[in-house]
Amino acid sequence: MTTPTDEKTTSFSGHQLEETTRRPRRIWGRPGLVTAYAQDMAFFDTRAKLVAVCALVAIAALMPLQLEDDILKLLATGFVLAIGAIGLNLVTGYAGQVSLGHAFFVGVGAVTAAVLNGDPDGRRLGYGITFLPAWMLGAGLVAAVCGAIVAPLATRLRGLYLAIVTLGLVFIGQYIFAEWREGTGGRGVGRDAAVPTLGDVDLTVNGAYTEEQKLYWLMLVILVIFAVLARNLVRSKVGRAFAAVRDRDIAAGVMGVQLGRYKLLAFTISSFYAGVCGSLLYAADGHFSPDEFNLGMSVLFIAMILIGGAGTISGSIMGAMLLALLPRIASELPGFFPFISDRSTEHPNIFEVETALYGVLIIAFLLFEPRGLYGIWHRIRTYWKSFPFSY
Amino acid sequence: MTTLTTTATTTLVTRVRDRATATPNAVAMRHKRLGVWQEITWATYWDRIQTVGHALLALGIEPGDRVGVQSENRPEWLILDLATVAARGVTVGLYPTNPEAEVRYLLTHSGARIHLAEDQEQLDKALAAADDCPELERIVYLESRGIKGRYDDPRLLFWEDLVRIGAEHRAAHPDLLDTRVAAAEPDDIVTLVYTSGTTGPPKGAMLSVGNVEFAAETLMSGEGAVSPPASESDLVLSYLPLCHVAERFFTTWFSAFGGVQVNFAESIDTVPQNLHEVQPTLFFAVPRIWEKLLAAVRIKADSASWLKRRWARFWLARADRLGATLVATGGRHTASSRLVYAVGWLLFYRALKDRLGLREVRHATCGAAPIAPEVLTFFMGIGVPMHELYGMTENTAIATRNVDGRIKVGTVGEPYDGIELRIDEESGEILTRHGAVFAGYWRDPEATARTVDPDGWLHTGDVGEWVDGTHVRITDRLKDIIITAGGKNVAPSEIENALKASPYIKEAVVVGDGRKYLTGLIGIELDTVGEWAQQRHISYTTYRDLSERPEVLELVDGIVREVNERFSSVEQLKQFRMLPKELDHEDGELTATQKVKRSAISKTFGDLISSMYGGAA
Amino acid sequence: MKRTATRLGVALAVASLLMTGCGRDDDNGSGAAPGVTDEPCPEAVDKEKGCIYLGVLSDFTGVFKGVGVPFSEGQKAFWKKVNEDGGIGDYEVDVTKYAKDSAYDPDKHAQLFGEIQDDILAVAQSLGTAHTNAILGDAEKEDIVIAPASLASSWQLVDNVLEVGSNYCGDAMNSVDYAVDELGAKGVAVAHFPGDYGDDAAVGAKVAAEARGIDFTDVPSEPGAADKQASVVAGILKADPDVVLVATGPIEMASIVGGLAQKGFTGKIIGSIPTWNIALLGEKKLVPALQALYLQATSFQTWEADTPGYEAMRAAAGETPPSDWYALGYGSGYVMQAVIEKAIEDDDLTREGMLNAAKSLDGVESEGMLPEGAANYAGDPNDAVIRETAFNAVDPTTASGVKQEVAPFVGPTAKDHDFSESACYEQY
Amino acid sequence: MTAFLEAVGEGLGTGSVYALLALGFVIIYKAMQVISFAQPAFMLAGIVLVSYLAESVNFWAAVPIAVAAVALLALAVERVAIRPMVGKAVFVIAIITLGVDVVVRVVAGAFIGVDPRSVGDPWGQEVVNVAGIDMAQRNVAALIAMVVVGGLLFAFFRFTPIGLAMRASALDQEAAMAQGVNVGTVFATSWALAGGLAAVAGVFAATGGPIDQNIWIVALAALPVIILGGLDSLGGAVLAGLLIGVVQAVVATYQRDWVPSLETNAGPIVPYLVMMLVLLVRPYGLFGTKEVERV
Repeated sequence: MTTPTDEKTTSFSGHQLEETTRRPRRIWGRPGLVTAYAQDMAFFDTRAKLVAVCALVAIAALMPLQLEDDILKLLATGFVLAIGAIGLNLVTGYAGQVSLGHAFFVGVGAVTAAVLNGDPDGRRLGYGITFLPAWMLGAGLVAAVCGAIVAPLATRLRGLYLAIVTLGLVFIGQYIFAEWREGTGGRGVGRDAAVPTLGDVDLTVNGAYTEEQKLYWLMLVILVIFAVLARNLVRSKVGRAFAAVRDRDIAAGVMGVQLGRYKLLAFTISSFYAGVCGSLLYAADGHFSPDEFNLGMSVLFIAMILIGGAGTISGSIMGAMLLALLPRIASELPGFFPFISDRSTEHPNIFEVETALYGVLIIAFLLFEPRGLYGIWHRIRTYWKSFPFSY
Repeated sequence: MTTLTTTATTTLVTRVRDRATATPNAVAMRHKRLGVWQEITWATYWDRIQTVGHALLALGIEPGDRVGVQSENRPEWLILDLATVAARGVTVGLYPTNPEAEVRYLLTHSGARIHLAEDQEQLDKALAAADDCPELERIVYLESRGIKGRYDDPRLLFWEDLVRIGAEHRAAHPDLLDTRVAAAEPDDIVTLVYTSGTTGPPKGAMLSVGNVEFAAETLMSGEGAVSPPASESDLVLSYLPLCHVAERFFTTWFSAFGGVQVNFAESIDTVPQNLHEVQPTLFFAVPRIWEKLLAAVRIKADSASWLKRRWARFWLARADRLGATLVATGGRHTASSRLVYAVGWLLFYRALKDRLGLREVRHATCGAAPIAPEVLTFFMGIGVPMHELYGMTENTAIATRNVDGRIKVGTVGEPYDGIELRIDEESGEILTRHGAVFAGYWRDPEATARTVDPDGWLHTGDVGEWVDGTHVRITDRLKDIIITAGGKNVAPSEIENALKASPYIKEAVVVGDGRKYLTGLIGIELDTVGEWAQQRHISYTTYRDLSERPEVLELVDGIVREVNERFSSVEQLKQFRMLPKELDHEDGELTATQKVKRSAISKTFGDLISSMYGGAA
Repeated sequence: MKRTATRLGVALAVASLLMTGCGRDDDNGSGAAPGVTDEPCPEAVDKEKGCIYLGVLSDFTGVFKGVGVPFSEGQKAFWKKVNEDGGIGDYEVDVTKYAKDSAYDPDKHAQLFGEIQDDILAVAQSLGTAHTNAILGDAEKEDIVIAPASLASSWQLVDNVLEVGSNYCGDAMNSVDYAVDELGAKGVAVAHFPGDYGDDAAVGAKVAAEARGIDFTDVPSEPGAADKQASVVAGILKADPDVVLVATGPIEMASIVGGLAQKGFTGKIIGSIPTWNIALLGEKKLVPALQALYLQATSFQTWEADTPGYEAMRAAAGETPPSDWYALGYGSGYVMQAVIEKAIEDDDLTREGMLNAAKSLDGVESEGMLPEGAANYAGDPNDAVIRETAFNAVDPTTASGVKQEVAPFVGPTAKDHDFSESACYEQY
Repeated sequence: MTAFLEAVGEGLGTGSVYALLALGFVIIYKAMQVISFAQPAFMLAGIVLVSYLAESVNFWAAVPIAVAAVALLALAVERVAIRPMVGKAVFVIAIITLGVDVVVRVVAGAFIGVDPRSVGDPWGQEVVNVAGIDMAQRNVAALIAMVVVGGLLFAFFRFTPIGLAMRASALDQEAAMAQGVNVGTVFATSWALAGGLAAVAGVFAATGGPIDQNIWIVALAALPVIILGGLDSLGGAVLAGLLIGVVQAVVATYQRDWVPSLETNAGPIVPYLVMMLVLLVRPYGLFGTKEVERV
């Protein structure tokens, strides 16, 4: 164990040989010639990434002009799920704290948003706040507070113990949701979700653009914002502390990373993302019920980050998109496999196949591509990066 | 050549100073620390030179005093070097690989008063030798790890402390160094470059301010060594030992004279990685490096996935043809070859060169030892403009070089403009005479007299011949020429280089002086042969084990046969043996520049050699 | 790197060209109303006719799959018969293509409705009360008429919901009145699912209990077998009522009956219509208890009913296992058929036309499939509500496992209750 | 008092089911330090098998056949989906078992069909009077089954070579391997045992009334049980299972008296609340061994 100060004296970094005031310059055509730490940790460390991401976002923004509404809706749902998946990835993929309680925080977000946004004269509790950012962030904040309350218990536990305790959170949360009919509408009934409106425009009403198009754009914008925030977080000191805690928490503690503080932070931020995800998740359907926030949803989020790629923001998004599109993919299967029925009275039918496919996906990814979709992408990228060789 | 006056001599130092004034914020050098290439501007560079220069003054360095440096390439090397020149001292470079005995010899012989040892490893060597060096007063170290608090030798001085002394001195006597700089004269010795004698102890060649100035002017003007001349927009990677004259040229002097941005490799092991990152525009390498690069391409292409392998083979085959065309035209593309190359560049060569770190290279140079023509051809084929040049420490590396468009592979090119070069009719030895011929060997007038004749001709010791009346071809070192029992003169290096062109062969030593026929000692390249063996599921433990595998013997036998076919029967190897170990500087088998010491080899492996001539193994 | 950038640039250009060059297909087919096409149905009898698509949002895999599956089969049989008899006007009707499984999950229900809403003329089946409420807002916006597979007391308040039969609330009132009048009950307990369905029955029972001045105990239940019902049983026993109303699924009902029987309960247990499933007869140990204690409150007849409609249905069913849910699904078709016919008559086969047709409907000839006075949406909602309830008892000898025990009657509470103000469940 | 004791009796019955399930979890955990989330699916598979077999053969014959079949199924799952992952992060394996759970549950659930099913148990809702306390026969049967199975397990671990190997492997896997224990066999046996235990537990969870495919949720209650008992303690699993069962039943009985405002049955969350309370004091459960951390 070396002390960090020892390192400093080994060369002349103490003196003015390196200037820190000057902006690091990029040397054309030499992406490897990193002349500043900031450059190495930059959001887009290569030009290609910048171009690719911009192109991808541009294409995504143009999609509603081309795709049918039903697909747009799935994609929009995927975007929202991706926000939640990013949140879970922050605490589980980056900080290594396995949480099976994500559904609870998503639920807190959904309920909070619905309560804030709800009609004050309606059947359920509502405060009539229509300003979208207000109820969205409000939902995130309340979820974050819940996360912060839970964190101290979580920081005492590790691994599978933590997983089961967070699972307990889901059950307790469901109980509370079911009890609080005023806010949630109660089990098996639910209530109307927060309605996304911008100014006077209700995004759920067809106008010059359809509901699906408008929601798609809304969710895309919000996802981009939250993905950028998360990416910035993980390339900061906090992100490195998370990784240290994940890789070996005791070692991280010895090195001066305050374990409790960073675990708390991880849970809080993760819960915030979950809350935001929850506030938007039911915008398209306009309705949710507390039964939603169950173990299955937690597993769904875990599956997203594992299938997408643990410890990557882009993986979270890929995983969320895949799982959002899975029902649609499954519904196309009977066309290819005639033995799969689309009638629920026959077996095997697409409903069963869809669920089973989801399980099979989880197993297959973990068995064959433990790094998930991101791993596949990484391999493709490496293939070209290592061109004309293989390594 | 600019005017040289005694009142205001331009030296390396004044050139750095002028550049720091003109473009203070331009990048002078980069070194990689904690994964980031830290940049040092000309202003900082010059500032540090002044501070360290003041420190040298404070420590009492007088004109002509020697300052030793034993360190990997890094900014401090250059700073100390130029600070020494500023103080009118003499820099003595040591190879980081120099073992303790050689360090003792060099420090004693040069009489260095101050010595810079990079880290604990170098410091241990210096300290062990220090007591035998009465003139050695101070040992400065750069890396304090393992030293601070453990060593209490009063002569030790941490670099930071040296800088502090300098800063204090500078504050107290701001003009002292400038005065010293202004007093510089063309005859001032700038550096002692110890030639890595393949025979006998190293000799310290004295290079003067005038030598360096002349050499730099020659390189930088007209067709020079690189055309257009090296400039601020050029990048070089500094990775060969700085105490060698070639690297000193490409790093320190190119930087001072041309403003080239110097990038220091982290270590010799990371050169491929650093090369990839830096993508230098000018690249100098010794044949050994080029051979290694070639071997890496071959091996990696062969072990790539199926599609990539096919693709690489196809384009490498095209590259062979392109190379042949370029060799025939002297380095100029024909219309059809240009077209093929353009397509190939798009689909393969650009990526290949990028991986090698040679994508931006506009001028690649090979020197310091003979190289096999096929290596040059290969690199020309993939679009790396290769130029072989020739020079030596004693003429400050100024002799001949190939010029774009008039490249002749197999020759070292044409003499520079404005120098004299002739080949002795009788011995075939190459002689040069110009302003950069050195001032003599340090404390060895006898050897100086042997090398420079009264007319000023430098006897290079290399045997050469004219090709087409314009280009020079080096046959071999004069003293390496083998005269067989049959009385035939054979130049072993050509055979050796032909063998070493194979990616599997690292060392080849041809033996046969006074014998009936030629034989060879061959050392394999552990990386490539190891890979080769792995692919064939041949298990092995050590280098020696691998060398002695029958499959490997067969492989080498094949290469030897192939090479033999290219030579007349007297020049063919009749027998060969595998070297049982990797040759090593520390064991005295190689010089610091990785050249084989034939005498040491014939002594160490005498048994092996005699076994090839019917003796007992 | 430059190459990557170039490649992406090209890809982007191509993509944007594709997207702007050929816009998406914004209109829905041939210009007719959504869900109405000139193309024949996928399983058309007469390929010359167009097709009307009706959506089905049912439970095929959830708690009420025992209801949803036979209900849907009954519907299919009904429309098959209609199509074979020449369809409606120039159209045949399809209830298969847009049949979705909500698994008795209101959110999935809403989501599936969003998926099919652009492709259907009306919803032929929306199973569940909370579930139908979850899509009501969107359906009203689009004038989509819904036939619910739910008997909540709120439907008569909504124009675009085509309710049939008595509601849970009224059934519960009648049950309490029956218990008081015929069984002399002094106390009633209600075990019910949380949510609109269970609450509707609970409120009905509560209103009646208050009106009749007997003890009332509310015992919430939740989906799940014996382990989940243990506390329900404990709660009921503690209240010690003479009659227990149950508004759950069949499994829960069976567990409650079993649990109460085990503890020696001797009163009556009256379940809402969805509490019965013929599979409970397979529970041999339980059948005696069910026979002794259980009654099913309903306004519909059972499988063996002697009406022309039931006769036709039994013929259409063929080998299909008998189920009263099948009959209900079959019978509900009459209402939708009447609305479509009227819309065609008005020459307005659109969603608006359907809604107008529905609003003006004042009854339907169901050949004895539906209760008297069903499908009256024209008049005052309170008058149109069906208030009569019959009780079925378990009878393993019958096809659907139950047989009418008490003929339809209207109790005093239900008779006087004003159903036009708000739904019962909202008063929970 | 009678009501309380009856609740305890009820609780011992469900507690026995939890204990049987928890034993399966713990056996797998001891073998490979993984929580198998596939246990609910194996339980469901067992129930489905028995419900079908009971139609052709009788209940008593159906149970052993189903248990053996589910054990084989678990064996197959271990071989296909788990064995290749040995040595990977435990959490990853745990998630794989979640995937297995989903798949097996869908397939088993498909066989339940539309209408509720019954395992055809001989007890139904019959009660037996023990010292003035009415106890459901099925609860008594579950308790007896749990004691018998527990005893057999004890004997298995104590007196058979493979049992010994499993104990050795649980103590120190590498040392056991060095002594010639085939760890693969240990893994396989532990999965087969856990699968069989889940099937037995399922049978008793399904007695007393008709069931549908949602019965698997019962198995989730075993998760807080194993945490409470300590992940690696077989005895802890049994005790915690019974404890949770009893607490759950008592809460269900008295909840309306204690907190009348609560509408929803708090039974299902009681295990988690108890678990969290215990973990605050003992982070490794009541009987679990503290994990030794090496950096």
